Amino acid sequence: MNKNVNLAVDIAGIKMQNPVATASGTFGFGNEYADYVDLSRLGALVVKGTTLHPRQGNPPPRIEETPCGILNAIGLQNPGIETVVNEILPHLQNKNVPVIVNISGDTPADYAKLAQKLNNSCAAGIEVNISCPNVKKGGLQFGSDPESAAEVAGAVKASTNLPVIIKLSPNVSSIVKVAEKVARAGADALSMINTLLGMKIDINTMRPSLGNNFGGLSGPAVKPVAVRSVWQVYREIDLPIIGIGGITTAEDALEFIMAGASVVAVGTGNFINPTATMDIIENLEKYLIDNDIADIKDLIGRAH
Amino acid sequence: MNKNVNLAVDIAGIKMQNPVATASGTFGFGNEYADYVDLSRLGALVVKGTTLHPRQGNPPPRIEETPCGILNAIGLQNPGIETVVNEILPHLQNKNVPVIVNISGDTPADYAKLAQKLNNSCAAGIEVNISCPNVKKGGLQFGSDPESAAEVAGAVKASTNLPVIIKLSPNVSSIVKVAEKVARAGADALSMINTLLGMKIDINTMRPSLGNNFGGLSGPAVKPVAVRSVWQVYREIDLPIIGIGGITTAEDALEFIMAGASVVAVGTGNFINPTATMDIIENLEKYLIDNDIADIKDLIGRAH
Amino acid sequence: MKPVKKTFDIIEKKQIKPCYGLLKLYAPELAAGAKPGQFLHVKCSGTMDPLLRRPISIHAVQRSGKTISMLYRKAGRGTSMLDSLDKLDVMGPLGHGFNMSCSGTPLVVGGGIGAAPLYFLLQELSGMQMQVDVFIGASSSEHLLAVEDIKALGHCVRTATDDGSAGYRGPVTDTCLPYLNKDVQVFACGPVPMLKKLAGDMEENKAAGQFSLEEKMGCGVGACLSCVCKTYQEKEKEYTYSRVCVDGPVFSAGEVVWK
Amino acid sequence: MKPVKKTFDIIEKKQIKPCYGLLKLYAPELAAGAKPGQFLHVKCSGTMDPLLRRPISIHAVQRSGKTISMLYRKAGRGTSMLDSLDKLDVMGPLGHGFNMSCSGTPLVVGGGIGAAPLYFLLQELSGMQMQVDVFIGASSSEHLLAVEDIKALGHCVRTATDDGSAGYRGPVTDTCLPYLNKDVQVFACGPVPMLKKLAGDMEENKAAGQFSLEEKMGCGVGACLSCVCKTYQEKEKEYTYSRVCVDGPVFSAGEVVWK
Ligand SMILES: Cc1cc2nc3c(=O)[nH]c(=O)nc-3n(C[C@H](O)[C@H](O)[C@H](O)COP(=O)(O)OP(=O)(O)OC[C@H]3O[C@@H](n4cnc5c(N)ncnc54)[C@H](O)[C@@H]3O)c2cc1C
Ligand SMILES: Cc1cc2nc3c(=O)[nH]c(=O)nc-3n(C[C@H](O)[C@H](O)[C@H](O)COP(=O)(O)OP(=O)(O)OC[C@H]3O[C@@H](n4cnc5c(N)ncnc54)[C@H](O)[C@@H]3O)c2cc1C
Ligand SMILES: Cc1cc2nc3c(=O)[nH]c(=O)nc-3n(C[C@H](O)[C@H](O)[C@H](O)COP(=O)(O)O)c2cc1C
Ligand SMILES: Cc1cc2nc3c(=O)[nH]c(=O)nc-3n(C[C@H](O)[C@H](O)[C@H](O)COP(=O)(O)O)c2cc1C
Ligand code: FES
Ligand code: FES
Repeated sequence: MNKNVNLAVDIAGIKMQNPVATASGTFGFGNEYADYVDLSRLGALVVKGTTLHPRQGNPPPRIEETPCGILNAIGLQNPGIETVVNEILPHLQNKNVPVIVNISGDTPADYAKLAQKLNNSCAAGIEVNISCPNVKKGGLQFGSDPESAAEVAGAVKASTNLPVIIKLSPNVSSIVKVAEKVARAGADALSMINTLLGMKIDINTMRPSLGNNFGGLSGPAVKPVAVRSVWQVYREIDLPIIGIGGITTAEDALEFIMAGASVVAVGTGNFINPTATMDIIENLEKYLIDNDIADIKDLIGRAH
Repeated sequence: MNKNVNLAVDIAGIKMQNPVATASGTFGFGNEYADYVDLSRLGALVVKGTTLHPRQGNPPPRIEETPCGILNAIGLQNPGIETVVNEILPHLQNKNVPVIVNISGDTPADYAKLAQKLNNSCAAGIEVNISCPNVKKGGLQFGSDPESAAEVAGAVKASTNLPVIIKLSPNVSSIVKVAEKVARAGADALSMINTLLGMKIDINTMRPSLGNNFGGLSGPAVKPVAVRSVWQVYREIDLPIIGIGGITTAEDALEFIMAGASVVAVGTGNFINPTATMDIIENLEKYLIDNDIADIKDLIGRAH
Repeated sequence: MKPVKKTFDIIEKKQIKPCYGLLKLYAPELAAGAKPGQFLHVKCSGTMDPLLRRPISIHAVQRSGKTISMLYRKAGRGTSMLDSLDKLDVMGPLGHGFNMSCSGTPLVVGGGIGAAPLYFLLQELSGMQMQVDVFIGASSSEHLLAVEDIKALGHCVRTATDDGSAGYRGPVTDTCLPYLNKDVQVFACGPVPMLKKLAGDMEENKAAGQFSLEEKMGCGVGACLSCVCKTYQEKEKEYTYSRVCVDGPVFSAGEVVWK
Repeated sequence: MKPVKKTFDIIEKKQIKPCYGLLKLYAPELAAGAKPGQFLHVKCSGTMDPLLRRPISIHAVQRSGKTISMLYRKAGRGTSMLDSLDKLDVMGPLGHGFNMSCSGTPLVVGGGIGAAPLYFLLQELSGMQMQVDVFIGASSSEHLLAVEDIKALGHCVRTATDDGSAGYRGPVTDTCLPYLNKDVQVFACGPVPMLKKLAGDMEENKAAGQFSLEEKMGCGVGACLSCVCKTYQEKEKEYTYSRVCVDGPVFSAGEVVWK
């Protein structure tokens, strides 16, 4: 493969050598996968959702398998922003990969504080999770209501010079409306989708299977909803998009890119194949060569 | 199996010998499956979505396979209410199964007219589709907005003495809010869920795969979203529920019943196994016997 | 016969060419009751991935052995799994097959995997003591199917390939063109461009005929309206969407509206 | 050793009891590098249904043959598919295994399929010229696993079944109770009620030990925080959720907080 094709993309000022990132919460802080993945070959590393204070998360069981998908109810277990900024990010600096920190708060002020704390870190960008269905306060409400989504976006934007990516929830009547408001509030990019709110019932115990009752649905099952979301938002909103949801192969990644994503992120797919990101990068390159396409950017939004 | 267990349920005055129905649009008008299914053994037959005037539907392709699911974009091809009432329903009368007619309109007035036309038919009830994602006018909007959903429900209710079942869309920020409004407008029962709005892109043609671009996602992939919807609405709204979404086995049916459904309807499952409804009825009976449960009604909402 | 939903034993599997396979099922009722042009709706995996059944024509019937066979192209995930099965969960026989009581001298045209259902038709025509002209085309000799078997039935076969690796170099429609006239009844199955060209040629030459079509399917029994193709209904003087699964898969050539 | 992601050939499959199977993989690196108590995260199907990998312990290692085996219960859809495979897509070895350099006389307690990882441990103890007391329990003799193989290693095995169909009638924890004291190091794996009872007995008798736990898993590598169990961290004096996949699956008995 020595033909010259260009996989590099740039999203809201974050330069990536290729359009393949990891989805927050599915790849830890990167090192967990270091036996399988050369982190320095990733387009970007989006790390676990971080909150102001350390969180224990939800009681187990936290994961359930569903047809071609999973439900998770982790509940944002994380060591808190201080530890992330002071202990974890510095170790990632020498990996030569842009690190995007995913943040979650209970109030717009929380989000603002989280963003501030990242200002002097080595983070390349901030992904704002306004849509985690696994926490009771905040979380879901922000993501489902265009106004509060915009409020959070504005608060983060006012507190940082880092690129701000707002992660949208699919659990809404119109994802375009939320995207519109968030764009006007100053978001630099959008990522979509977070998980669909779901539930599984254990017919033996006659109770919800997950410790938290509800969980977030992810994996191949949700791919059609994610592709549709990217397509809709790409048509209406002039912001770069990180496409997420059920991606396991380069073909899946191409669907998202043609629908309008500049970057794709792999989540549940890592669990099934720990080298999914590497395989996708390789096969995207091969696809460009085989189809005589010089630059992956030529494919963004091609299906419109 | 001669132990005495009771599978009969009653939903909004419609008496069913068991809680297993067919989902609209997946079972035609019943006869299509007559080689595989004894129609008289069904709990209820919910027939294809019907409109005031005959419709040609969308250009093909109309169906795409997705991971553990399908996308469909039929576009409500149907012969129109006159033909349904005058030619099709009379033939179903001697099948000894309650027939529920699913209706779709562009305006609340359309829905009212459709309901009127069914008044002197042999329909046992009306299912109001306010949520079909495959038609451009009307359709989706009604289902996504609580106020217009209520308007449609009210219009139908005012035009008929038949039991009125409102079919809810999952493409909303809060399905409970829509259910609430619709309940207040006089709905006798709720059915959920209709399909999730989705899309597939053909990376060879670089275009959306379906003739209509968008399609409705159904099948096992959506089951966790459907179970969650039933659970949420059951907790808040005092109306009987028909649970729909990805049901292929008696275990799936039990999940919905424990979540709060009085009846379940099988859609995509019929395509995979044409005798799915019969197998589910048989296995529900077996489950009751094996677990010494006298009446299936004892299981409704048990997971709460 | 009324269609059944049943799991049959696979008693023979063969790799025909690099990407074509043949399955033989022990299925007495199908062997006795199926008609040429009908198809089976088969489950390629015991799991929910892939989810839908796949329509595959009945390729041949061995009445004595009570078996039927299916000739298939490994087109994607579903068909590529058929190899690994010992039993096959089948619905069928489905659809309206070829109308064999039509007037006109039979003339059979197949392209690519379209040859699959035509063999069964030719078996029946042989049984009726007819020897007919058969035209089989493909992109290359690697994709030319059933030719020797059809010859063995006693029919006269002409082949055509796009790359000239076997028979005439060019489209199969070139080879049958001289035979099209008002006295023939064409039976055809193949890719859309071939059928479209053939339909034009037939119209020009006043030849009647029947085409077997393909569309993506859901139910296979006419209930879901997924598998439609556009047709022109003479009596209603308008276009409608007809279901390939029950209104077809065989349509009269003049009825089909080409994109 | 560093874990690998690799597809290994299955060179032997055996049905052990009605619902237990044994797979042997030719996997030189695993045979050389894996430690007792570690597990493999395996893909049970080539499709996306079922989607997730399944954690299965390494049951035995044949260093000379460069093979390893897995003993598994056909618990649900995933494990029931293992039978039909010729190759196995594996991540591993994963997790922290048993700490074998602890002080105390080893005492091994297994319940049901919990016997699976203990055999590998006992192989290693044999290799270190140790003969230890082993207690294996199950609901009935149909579910009593690995007993003869463990005896063949030279260890002393006592069995217990709930229904008395083999060995002592009653819980396996009854049979090992008299042996619990401050000089032993218990190695245990089994269902939660057994481990919970055992933990209580051990505390009362000041016996130390290590338990191998199970939880539903996503990634298997510590990234997703799905597989947690509640543990008490002595040094931090508080409860946290620890990941069974990387912080375990083997935990020190006193660390686990039982529901
Ligand atoms: C009436 C009829 C008879 C047929 N007879 C034969 C036959 O005898 N031998 C043979 O090899 N093929 C036949 N086909 C085509 C065959 O159905 C497809 O090749 C097959 O469905 C592809 O499935 P896949 O999973 O391998 O491919 P994929 O591309 O992975 O399938 C994805 C989806 O598209 C559908 N699909 C893809 N191609 C077609 C197609 N050409 N027609 C209909 N659906 C399609 C599949 O059923 C599936 O739902 C027939 C089709 C029809 C409609
Ligand atoms: C570290 C570890 C080692 C194990 N070693 C063995 C072994 O050597 N032999 C053996 O037979 N079993 C072992 N198990 C249990 C084994 O993982 C489950 O029996 C198996 O995952 C069930 O999958 P299934 O598809 O057959 O069942 P299903 O019930 O259909 O599985 C549904 C989901 O639940 C998960 N699940 C179900 N039961 C368990 C369980 N007990 N532990 C973890 N996840 C579960 C599955 O992985 C899957 O995601 C081990 C579990 C762990 C955590
Ligand atoms: C176990 C798990 C944990 C997750 N944690 C987070 C999180 O902390 N923050 C966030 O924004 N999204 C989180 N997500 C959502 C994913 O980033 C992603 O949006 C979603 O899973 C859809 O992508 P997928 O189908 O590729 O997994 C999590 C998903 C999973 C499965
Ligand atoms: C091919 C197809 C056609 C459908 N047509 C209708 C319809 O006309 N009216 C309606 O209310 N729902 C329609 N639906 C939605 C189903 O009734 C059902 O709500 C949905 O498919 C989810 O159930 P399932 O996963 O069991 O298929 C259709 C679904 C499919 C797959
Ligand atoms: S496949 Fe359902 S109507 Fe033809
Ligand atoms: S399975 Fe992901 S952290 Fe253990």
